[in-house]
Amino acid sequence: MIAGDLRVFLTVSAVMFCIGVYGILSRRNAIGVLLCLELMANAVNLNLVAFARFSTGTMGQVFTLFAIALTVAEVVVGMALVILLQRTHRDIRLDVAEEMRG
Amino acid sequence: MIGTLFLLALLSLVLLCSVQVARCPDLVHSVLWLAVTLLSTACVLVWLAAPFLAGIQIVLYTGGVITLMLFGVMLTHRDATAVVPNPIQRPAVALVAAVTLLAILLAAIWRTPELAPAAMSPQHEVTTLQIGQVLLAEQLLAFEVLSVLLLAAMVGAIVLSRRKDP
Amino acid sequence: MLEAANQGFPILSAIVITPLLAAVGLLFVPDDQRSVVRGVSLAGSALSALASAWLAWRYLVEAPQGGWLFVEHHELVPALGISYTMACDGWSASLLLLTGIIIFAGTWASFSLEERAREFFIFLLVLVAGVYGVFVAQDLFVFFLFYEIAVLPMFLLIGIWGSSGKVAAAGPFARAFRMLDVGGREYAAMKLTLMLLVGSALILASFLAMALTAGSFLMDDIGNAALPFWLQWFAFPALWVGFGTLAGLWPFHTWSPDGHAAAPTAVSMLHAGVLMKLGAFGVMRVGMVLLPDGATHWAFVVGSVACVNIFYGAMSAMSQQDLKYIVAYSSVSHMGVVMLGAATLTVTGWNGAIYQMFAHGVMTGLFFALVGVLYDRTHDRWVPRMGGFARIMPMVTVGFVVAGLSSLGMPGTAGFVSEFLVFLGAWEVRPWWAVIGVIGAFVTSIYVMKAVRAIFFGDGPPERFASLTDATGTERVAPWVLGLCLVVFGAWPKFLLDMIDATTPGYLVPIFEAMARGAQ
Amino acid sequence: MNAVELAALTVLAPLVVAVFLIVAAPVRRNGVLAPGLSVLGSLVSLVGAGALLLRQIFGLDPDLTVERQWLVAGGETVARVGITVDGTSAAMLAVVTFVAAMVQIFSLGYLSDEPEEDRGRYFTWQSLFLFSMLGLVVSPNLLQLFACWELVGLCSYLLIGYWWRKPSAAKAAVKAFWVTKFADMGLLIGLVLLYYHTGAFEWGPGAVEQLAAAGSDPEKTPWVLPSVAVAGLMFFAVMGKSAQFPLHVWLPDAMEGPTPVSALLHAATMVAAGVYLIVRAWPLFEAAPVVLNTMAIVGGLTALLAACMAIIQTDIKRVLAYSTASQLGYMIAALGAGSVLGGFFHLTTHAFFKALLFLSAGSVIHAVHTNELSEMGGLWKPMKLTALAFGVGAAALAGLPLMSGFTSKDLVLEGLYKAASAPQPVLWFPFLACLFTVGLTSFYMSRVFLRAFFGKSSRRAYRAHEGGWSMRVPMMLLAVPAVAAGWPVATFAQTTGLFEPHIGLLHFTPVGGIALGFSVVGFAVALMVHASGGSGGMVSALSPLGDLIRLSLVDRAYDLAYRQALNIAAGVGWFDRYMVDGVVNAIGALTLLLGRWSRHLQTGRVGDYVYAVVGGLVLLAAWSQMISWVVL
Repeated sequence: MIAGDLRVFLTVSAVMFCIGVYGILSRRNAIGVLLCLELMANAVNLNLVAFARFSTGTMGQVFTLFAIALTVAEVVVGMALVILLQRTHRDIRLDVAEEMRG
Repeated sequence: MIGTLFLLALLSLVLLCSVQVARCPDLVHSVLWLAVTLLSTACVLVWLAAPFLAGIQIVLYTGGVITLMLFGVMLTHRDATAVVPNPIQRPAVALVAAVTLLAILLAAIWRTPELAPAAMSPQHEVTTLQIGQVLLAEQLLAFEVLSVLLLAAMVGAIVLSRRKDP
Repeated sequence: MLEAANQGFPILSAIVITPLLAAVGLLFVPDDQRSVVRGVSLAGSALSALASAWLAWRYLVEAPQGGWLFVEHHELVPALGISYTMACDGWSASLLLLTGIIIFAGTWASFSLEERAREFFIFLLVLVAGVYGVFVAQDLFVFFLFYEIAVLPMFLLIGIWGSSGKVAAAGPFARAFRMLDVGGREYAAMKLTLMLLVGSALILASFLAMALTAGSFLMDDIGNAALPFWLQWFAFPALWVGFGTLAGLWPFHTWSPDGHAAAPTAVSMLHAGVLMKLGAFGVMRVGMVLLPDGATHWAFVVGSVACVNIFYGAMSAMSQQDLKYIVAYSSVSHMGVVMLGAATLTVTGWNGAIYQMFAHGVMTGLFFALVGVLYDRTHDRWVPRMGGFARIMPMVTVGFVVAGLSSLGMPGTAGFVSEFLVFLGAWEVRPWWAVIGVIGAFVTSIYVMKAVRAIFFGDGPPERFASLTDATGTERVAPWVLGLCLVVFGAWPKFLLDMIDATTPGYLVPIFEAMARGAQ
Repeated sequence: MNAVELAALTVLAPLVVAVFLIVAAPVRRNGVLAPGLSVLGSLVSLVGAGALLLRQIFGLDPDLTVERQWLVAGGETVARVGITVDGTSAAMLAVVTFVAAMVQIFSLGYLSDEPEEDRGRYFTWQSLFLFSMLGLVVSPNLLQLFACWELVGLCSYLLIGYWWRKPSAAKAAVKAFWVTKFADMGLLIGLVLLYYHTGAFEWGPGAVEQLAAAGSDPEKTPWVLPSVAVAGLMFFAVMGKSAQFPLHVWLPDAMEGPTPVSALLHAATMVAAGVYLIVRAWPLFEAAPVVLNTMAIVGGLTALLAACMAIIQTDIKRVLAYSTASQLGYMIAALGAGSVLGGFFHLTTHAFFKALLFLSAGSVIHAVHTNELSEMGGLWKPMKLTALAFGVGAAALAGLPLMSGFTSKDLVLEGLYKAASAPQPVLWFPFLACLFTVGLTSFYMSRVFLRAFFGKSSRRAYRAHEGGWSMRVPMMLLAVPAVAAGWPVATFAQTTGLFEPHIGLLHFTPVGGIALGFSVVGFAVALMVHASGGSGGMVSALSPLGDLIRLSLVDRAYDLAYRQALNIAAGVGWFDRYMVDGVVNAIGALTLLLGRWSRHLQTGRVGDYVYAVVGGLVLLAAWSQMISWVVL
């Protein structure tokens, strides 16, 4: 049975995560990267809930809740950064912002 | 049986939409595909007996995050043409990296005997009441810390995105 | 030792805290009120100095046969055997006295400081608190804590208030010299701190190995634990090099000339006068007493390297033209005498080593105080450009000669007592150690008298220095105090030597046992 | 007051004065108070020492030693300080304090033109010197003697450098310090060796026995007998302090100091400290015959060479300096021959007449403002007293009968002759050298006397006149013992415990007669040379010989050694700066380079970091897989 197999959910989560990785690697637009980051976060959440379903206790879901809240915070700060980038560089392509280079 | 098929369809939808998010040339479309991904993930969460989390997912992500993203796109592309470009660079290399990663993950998932159905089977369901009790009793500190973090993120976002010092 | 814990007033903690309190007090003094800044720092250093003098006196009265006094014991982390344990023996008492004298004189010597005086004194007082702490801490954890407190402020003190010299890039490593800006004060501060930190890493590793094997950080417990020989075999050289780096051990001494030359007056006084002693004290108190098997096994190497230190340091000093470098290299040479005394593992040698710590501390403090006065006026450290200064600076001349005499071991100064004791001890073990020591003292007489002649005697002074003045007002305090100490403790060493000698034989017991074990 | 209290008063009075003058700067800068206090201190010492000597002569005091613990180790005494009073120290105390008092009074007049501050400094050091010297004399053990030995060396340095503005004076001071310090290494090592074998710094028969026992101990297998090593090392220090060849080079240069300093330190007392050391530690030396023979030979050689050098000097003080070295050679040779009485008695008489000679030379220099003999002449008329004093001193030095020098020199020569015919054939050389030197001594002293006080008056002589009472009185007082100190030789011998039965009043032996013959010949030659128009031609004829001895052999060797030492030091300094420190800096530079290179890893592109994460994950997976392979 597929529905009773944890590995199915984990697989879907892993694929989604890797799609996110692909997106981050290939996107140049900062918002695009942010979107793919969301994809990865979502994959992680799915992963967590799946594990929670297949084990006892409430902590799995509570933890996911925290993770979602964190993701939201991350998006907020990320978007602020994107807007800052737009303001300082007139461009939100990430390879333009290279001040961090050593 | 129908349930299984429905689940399969749902999971396929999640993956397909994810692919669209990653490869769609128009940024606005990407955002919308993400919305669909998140919604369908919420459905999977329901399937995984986490209705409360599904609700949170819909309200926060699909409601809040997507709106925020769209705002972001609008704010950064004020010369609103039809298509917001979302160019792609070196897709082949990125694909190789992603596939390698996937291979490792899949190998880890499918070759670990502890994850097989024999060892892992669905346990009892968790009610929203239980979540609430855990949040406000055992994990109160973490809960409060998280609220402080959210506040900090908010303040940080405001500080970062405001105009130069008056 | 712990039986007597926590009886009466915790004088040792008070001595450590006094400078810290003064430093905290300075935080609340406005920067522009220089006289208040000076007053507070002087109060802090003078109080702690007085307390340490009182302590030394009490020790002589109450423990003429040795033993521990003023024990304080409070558990910190019982699970790991870490405690706040302070106690005072004859060695601690004499070295506390030294620290008190030097910081008292050093505070007076830095009264002419104009730039950011408040911050300077804060760092100085924090540093001194660390030094006091190291000498009385009986728990390796706390010991290390104080050690780092004593070492680290140096970076800021030299980096901010120091002076730069010039070193030509030459030799096979010329490129490295150009790259690092050798001779600059930032360079000196960085080099000093980094080299000492590498030493600290070795010390920490050995401390952990010792304490975890013994199950306690308390020095007494570690001493009683009879650590396995292989551990001692590794830990002793690590401690020797680690502490030795601070004690100017050859070839890890090169931070010393640059650091002391770049440092401001009071910092040079403290660093060469007291901090280098922390290193030697650590080698003896922790390395040798707690690791007797390792110490007896490595004693020959320690003593031979000490001989290299003595002779090499003296020859290097002879070749220098920069006044501060001469004094700094002489410190390297004299710390060699301390290490030589330590390596003898005899009562006379150890008495001499501790006495030499005291004598050299006061002597080099005096040297740097006078060099400070000289530099303050001339803004020049290059000896060949000087000459005939005795005419304009008689007081500096006399002080310099007194310090020089002590450094070359003139009877009647403290340097003679210590060097002589060390030679007596060294001859018992290996006569050629003593011979090299004596030759080193002769070479010292050459470079000291050469410098005295070049700076103070002869025609002169040169035109541009002719209108300079002698040490005035507050600048006279440090030379007087230190010079008197040199002569008093040289003419009548009994006071200090009795105190040291009360403690030394007890510390040598495990060493003699280890020797007996090694002979079998 | 018992003897030790009296001795303590004697020793400590100058110390109190010195410390007070050092601390109380205003008093020191006072031109009346400072010299006054200093003279007062030395007079107190003189009275104390005189009383001590009288009590010793009349046997009122037993030999007494009081000591206090000074250094400890393990609760046991390592070293003591104290005071010992016996005939030897009492006699030496009296000599030192008397000469010192005379010299200090003389200095009042001699230095009256100096600035007050400099004079204060001078008298402070004089007092300090007197204390050190007296402390040396009363030492009950070798360590205290060594300490005071070093202190008198320090005072010598300070006083030679009195005119430190003159580069030559500064150089001479440092040279004296270095040479004596070099020699003192011997004494220091000897002390350590002595302590190692005997556990104390005593010089008595007990120590000798222990040294002998250590020498026969097969386990210790010394490559030199400990007794020989100790005595030899100590003698090395004596060579430095008492200016024996080849460590005599500092003494002539030391004449850069004021003349009273030369009189007190570099003629009468300090340079004699070496001789006194041998007298005191005689048991240690007696046990090492090899060292004794070496001493005799070195002494004889020094006596001869220094006398040769004295002949060709044109500077009056340098003549006297070389003469001092020569006379010290006599003492050392006598001691080497085993004649303690001869050496010690010659020390005593020499102190008086050489101090007198220097003071009268100082009087001359004060009057004519030059040291050069060629610019003197005809001073008899304006300075009759000085001329007489110098004449008495010269006669004593030359060993004319009834003069103090005659008796003591006779004792020395007799001792040498006896030892040589004992038979110890090696000692014929010092005996003959010393005998011949008598003639040379007589010659050069007569030359100086005639050259300075008779003959054609120089330009400077017309303005010359005697100094004030403070300069005349000491000369007169010193002239008394310079003549008469030789008479009570029997009393001296008895007091110091060196009595030999054949010594009677006015000692005279055949050897003394021969020596007198040499002396007369020397005087006659000098008279002839003087009559034939001065000694200038002879000096220039002999000076190449002097150059050969002085420059080529000794001074040049020292200069070379010093320069070589500086070169080696420069090499060590270079090595330290550019090799040892170079390695440190190279490590630093390497770290910098590494940082510069590795910072290129920080591209600032997000993608690169994600690739790094993926790569890391791959590595991790590979590693964990490997682990599982190993485990399974």
